[in-house]
Amino acid sequence: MAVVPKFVGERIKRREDPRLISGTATYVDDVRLPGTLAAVVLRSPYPHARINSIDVAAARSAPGVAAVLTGADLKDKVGGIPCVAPAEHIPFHPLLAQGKVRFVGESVAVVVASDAYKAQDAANLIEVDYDPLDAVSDPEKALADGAPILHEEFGNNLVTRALVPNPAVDEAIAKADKVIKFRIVNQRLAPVPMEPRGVLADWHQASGHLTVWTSTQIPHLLRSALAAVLGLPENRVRVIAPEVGGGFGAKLNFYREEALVGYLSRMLGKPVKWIERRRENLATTTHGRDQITYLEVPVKNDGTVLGIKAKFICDMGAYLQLLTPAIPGFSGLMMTGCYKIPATSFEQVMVFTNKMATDAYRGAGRPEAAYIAERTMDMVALELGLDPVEVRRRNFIPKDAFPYATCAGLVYDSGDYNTALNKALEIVDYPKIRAEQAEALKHGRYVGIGVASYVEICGIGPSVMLPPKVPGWESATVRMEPDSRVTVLTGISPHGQGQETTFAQMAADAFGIDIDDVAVVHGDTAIVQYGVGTFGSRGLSVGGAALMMSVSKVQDKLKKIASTMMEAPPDQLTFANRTVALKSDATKSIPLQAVVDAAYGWKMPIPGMEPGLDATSVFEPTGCTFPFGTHISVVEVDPDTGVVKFLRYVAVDDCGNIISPLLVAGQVHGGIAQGIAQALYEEVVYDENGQLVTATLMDYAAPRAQMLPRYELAHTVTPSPLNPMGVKGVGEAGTIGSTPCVVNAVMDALKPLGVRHIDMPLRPEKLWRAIRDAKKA
Amino acid sequence: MKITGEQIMPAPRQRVWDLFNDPDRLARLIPGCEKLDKLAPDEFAGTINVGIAAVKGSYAGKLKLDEIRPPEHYKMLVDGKGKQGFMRGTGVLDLTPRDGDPNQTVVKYSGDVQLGGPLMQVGQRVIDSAAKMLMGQFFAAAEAELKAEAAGAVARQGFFINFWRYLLNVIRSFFRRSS
Amino acid sequence: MYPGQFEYHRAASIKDALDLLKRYGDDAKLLSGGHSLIPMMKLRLAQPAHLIDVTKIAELRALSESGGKIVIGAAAPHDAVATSSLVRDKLGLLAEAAAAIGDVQVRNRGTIGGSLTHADPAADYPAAVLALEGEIKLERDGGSRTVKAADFFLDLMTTAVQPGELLSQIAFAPIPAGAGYSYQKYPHPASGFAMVGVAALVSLDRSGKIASARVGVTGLGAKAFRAGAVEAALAGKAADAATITAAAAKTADGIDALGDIHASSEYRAELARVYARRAIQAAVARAKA
Amino acid sequence: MRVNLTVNGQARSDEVEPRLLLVHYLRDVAGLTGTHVGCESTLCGACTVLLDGKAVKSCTVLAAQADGASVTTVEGLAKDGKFHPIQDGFWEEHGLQCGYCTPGMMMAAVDLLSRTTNPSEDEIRHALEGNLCRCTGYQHIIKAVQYAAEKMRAAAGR
Repeated sequence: MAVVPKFVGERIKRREDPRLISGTATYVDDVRLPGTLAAVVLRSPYPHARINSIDVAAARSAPGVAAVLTGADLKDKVGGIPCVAPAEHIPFHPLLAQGKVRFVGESVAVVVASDAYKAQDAANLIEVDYDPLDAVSDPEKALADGAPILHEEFGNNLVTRALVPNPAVDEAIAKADKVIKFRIVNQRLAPVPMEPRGVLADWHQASGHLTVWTSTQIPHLLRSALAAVLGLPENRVRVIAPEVGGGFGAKLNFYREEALVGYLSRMLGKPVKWIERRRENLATTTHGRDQITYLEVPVKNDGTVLGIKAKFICDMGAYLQLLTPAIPGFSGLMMTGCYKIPATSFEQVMVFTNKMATDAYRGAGRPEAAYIAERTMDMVALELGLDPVEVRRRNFIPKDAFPYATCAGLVYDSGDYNTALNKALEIVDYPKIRAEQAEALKHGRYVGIGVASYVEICGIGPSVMLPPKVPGWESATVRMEPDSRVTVLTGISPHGQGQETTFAQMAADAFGIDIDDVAVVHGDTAIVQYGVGTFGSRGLSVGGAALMMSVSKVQDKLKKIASTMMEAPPDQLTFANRTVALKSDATKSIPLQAVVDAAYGWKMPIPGMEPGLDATSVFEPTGCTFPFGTHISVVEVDPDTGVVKFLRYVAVDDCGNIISPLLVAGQVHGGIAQGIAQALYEEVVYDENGQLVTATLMDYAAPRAQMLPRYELAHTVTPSPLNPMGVKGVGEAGTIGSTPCVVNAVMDALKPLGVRHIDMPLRPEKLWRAIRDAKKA
Repeated sequence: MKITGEQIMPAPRQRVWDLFNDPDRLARLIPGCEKLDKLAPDEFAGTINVGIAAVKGSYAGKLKLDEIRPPEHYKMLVDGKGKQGFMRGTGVLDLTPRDGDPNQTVVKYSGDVQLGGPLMQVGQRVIDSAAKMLMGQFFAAAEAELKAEAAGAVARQGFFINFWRYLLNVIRSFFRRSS
Repeated sequence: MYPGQFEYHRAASIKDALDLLKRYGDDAKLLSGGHSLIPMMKLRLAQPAHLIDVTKIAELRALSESGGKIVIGAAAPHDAVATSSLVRDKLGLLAEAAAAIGDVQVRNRGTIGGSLTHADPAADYPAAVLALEGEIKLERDGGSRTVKAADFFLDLMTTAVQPGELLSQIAFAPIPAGAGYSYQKYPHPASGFAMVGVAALVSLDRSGKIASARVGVTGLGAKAFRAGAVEAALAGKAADAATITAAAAKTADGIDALGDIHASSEYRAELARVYARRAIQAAVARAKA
Repeated sequence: MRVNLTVNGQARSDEVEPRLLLVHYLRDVAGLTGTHVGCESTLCGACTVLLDGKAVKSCTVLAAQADGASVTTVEGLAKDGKFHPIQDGFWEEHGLQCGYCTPGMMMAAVDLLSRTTNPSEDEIRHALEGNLCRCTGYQHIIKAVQYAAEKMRAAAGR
């Protein structure tokens, strides 16, 4: 028999890919149920308006129409969309507007017809009489006296105010050599997964059973929320996340349409499908970021940072989605980055505006934090005339200080920031590129070098860090089938990350079987035990840890059985090459199948042992993991146009041990791309009246291949002590490191002109203006 | 969105005022008005059709006048909507004799208008130009009308319809965004 | 995403198309590649009752040379123009502009006639068609007329095409040997349309001075235009950097520039000057080569 | 109205509404759901198919316009049970994550490889400007196309 190779750490082609590259994968819109009706949602063009009346008569009698509902039809019949994060003011969040609309795109009515064309025909016949109200889109204006109030019952637009005071910061400010003050903005972004959202619901009247296919990252949590909103028992609701075309946090949520379509299917007794269009996606799928931060940074003249005092204004939008007010907390907690900063304090003011809700978007609070930390380091270097690399080195948490408790109360698991920085500097040949930069400037070329050393928080995490209904644990079932092949049921819900491959690698190695002998199942609440989902770079570090717990339970059982068959103690046994073998002598073995046969046989070798080979486990992390790294980019700014061109992009990431180098590279690439997009291109723009300007991809600049550089990747490996694999997570790292890295590079390019800071996105026009103004002065 | 601009009309202020208050004549200057109802002496409702390229739309609107000070000033409040979008806002019109030439009038306009809906969402990159184009057409026609009037031509059409049409053009001019 | 209802008519000939246009008047739209019209229909901003598909009319797709002119059929897709050896050899500027449009999928489908009649202010073709002084043929019931490119673009999405007319072809004199040309475009970061696009065609005399220059500009204003002041500032001058820079500085003079979130009118005007300079420089370099 | 098309080599004849978009025809009439819809503005390229051998965005083509034409979708790429080299390239080089853009991306790449057998990195980036990917940052997609180009060159050389 051929030798079964090891898979962990190897370059393994993904198990997911054959169905995806052959066009046979099944996304929500690809699920076909006979008699399915199509839903189209009518949305508000107004950012803020009272609804006087809605005339649906013509729509109801249009060809093919099965139902038309407005907010009035749902009043007191269904619940609202939940927000599970604590906040002072949590408004009722209806499925269809109740008397008032509060953002452009808010759902006002829904039409169900035999197909989407006919549903759209009918939707166009609905007449809504709106009484427009003044709107507010600027979060800093939303709290001013006289601002239009979104939710009258609160009397103002405050969502909540979080204060983490620390008198030590004020002391540091008082005694500092210098206090650097600046304001930076993490602009609002749209996640834009290539597959928009979509829901298909199928009510089975006789069994009182609702099945919902939805494009989500959290099928189980969604099932709980959906059952609650619709008033159904949870064991009568099945949620399936079929193939999911990207999420980036936007599908870590529970949306109006998911409940609405479930309601409609039950009402009509037929399958109902709603597929989001891109305009709806840009207007009504959660946005990310949208934080303004005022910073005061006391420093010593040698570059030592003594503290950070921050005030955040966080734009929550018009309603609160699942985790909306929880996101900014991560920005405050993580804003000290990889630095031993003795004192921090922050205040976060979260406000309602006439915009779509913000919520998690790749990084969720940590990109904002890393941007604060890394812009701070460059600002310190600029103000004190120091090299940005030196400033970072001076403030790094030293390698021997881990586990390190930050002044914000987090405990960093492990880290070696200097090594990652050094490796990146070595790859770019830092002295050489600095010399080249100086030479270029002599010829009127503005070349900039940007460094960002980031740390982020992953593997979320201990449940106490999260709201009660979104716990931090994860589950996994491992079942060795009678033919000695393995089925893994995981509670995470991958949507592009590739855990069907990485989990198969891990399970195959653990049992000494081929990767083809492992099947990984996820995303169906009727098949998979309750789980939490995929977000926060937790799939491997939490979901994988749960997997390994179950793996070892099954291994233990196999070893016990084998030990009776081999007459060797269980702890002397190991799995290799489809056998159970003696650790000390691999030639002494029995076929794995023989042990499995015994486990499933009519007569267990060990009296009293339950037949079968499966185990379910839940891993509750004791702490979070803290991946880190250094990114360096070299850019050139065209002074005639302000256009930024990449000359180099180097990323050194440390995500602990690596299960699949190919997939890690893919995660880092994609993360960098989205981080660069924040730095240079993307911004959700609402005008001052709350009108959405970036309503299509004709205006929202998601980058194409030509707008991004070639990435040069390298790694350092500092295992995490918090999980058996020593992994940290890598799903968001690229996004977190790249944004400040690129902004720092562009600002470095313009440093000779005296430019201090420009807010993102660094559109060419902004740079051109800065260059022009500087040259004028 | 804010808009300001000015245009010089080749006639004394009173005559420009009269023209801008004479929908009969304004009707000839502005295409697209389908119907107009007078709700009150200073309030109107009507429908217009506007089309650029393949995009055609019908808009219903209400208009209220305020701060009327003949022959130099009024303010208007506009609220119009159609399937393809809405506009909502205020505009101010001021007429002053041109320095040194009482036979010419400076028409100053300023407004603050909100636009929304599908057309604005997909057409934002050209909506400025669309407004400028319509505005330009209007003032060119107004100039021609004033010249023709000076030459003795007589206007024939209904007052309110034309007044409404004129105002709609001014409203359209607010599409010009002050970015 | 779901267009409204309409009747679809496939015209077999130009006459057939004109008859249908006459019959349905204002309710009809001609359909060629559909890459301007169908997106508007999907959003229901355009809801024509009748579509007259002209793409199956063979003569509208032809690229040919006759009577010393290069003739491009109105229904020729951008990619056919960009990759045609005839066009590349004799109308290189047009091929360059065609190759700069949208993306390959759009170029495979969109047509020159559709682009010109839609007259999007940010379309690439008009700049080149203006610089090449194309002659645009309009068919109508009982005859045809030819409109010069300079007289074709009237205003925002408004052209000389009258109701009942069909754009059938565009004829060009070949670019003379020794002339240099270039189309330089700054693409909109989201849509790929021209934020500005400048087409320059430059002939040098024996002494190396600029004998003539034609400069077409798109993306800047409500309509594409010939930059007459730039051309005048180049004619008869030495083809050096100072001349070109000074001439290009006039590109946006008198133009009411468009603005959006990615480029205000002030910045667009500057981009037009920069891209005009680059296009003219590239054209001169080619003429010298 | 009736349309006659050849889809992945098979002749079809169907009664459709004139307004039916080709992408909906392929997905809902022909049952080929591998072609995806990702935007409304002819930008994202997820719906790319080959129409008479050339890449087009099937969300901006009416089924009526495709009457008489031959359409190739992602489902038609593999031949005789073997993946097309572009499919192999995407698999081998990890050119996909969520997979939603992948069919359109591959069809655009096939158009490129029909024009040039050895595209440079810049040419590939340029050729894919009509396709958005949100997961990969494009680098592995470029490698996938290079892999396919090499494989196709090798096959042609043999």
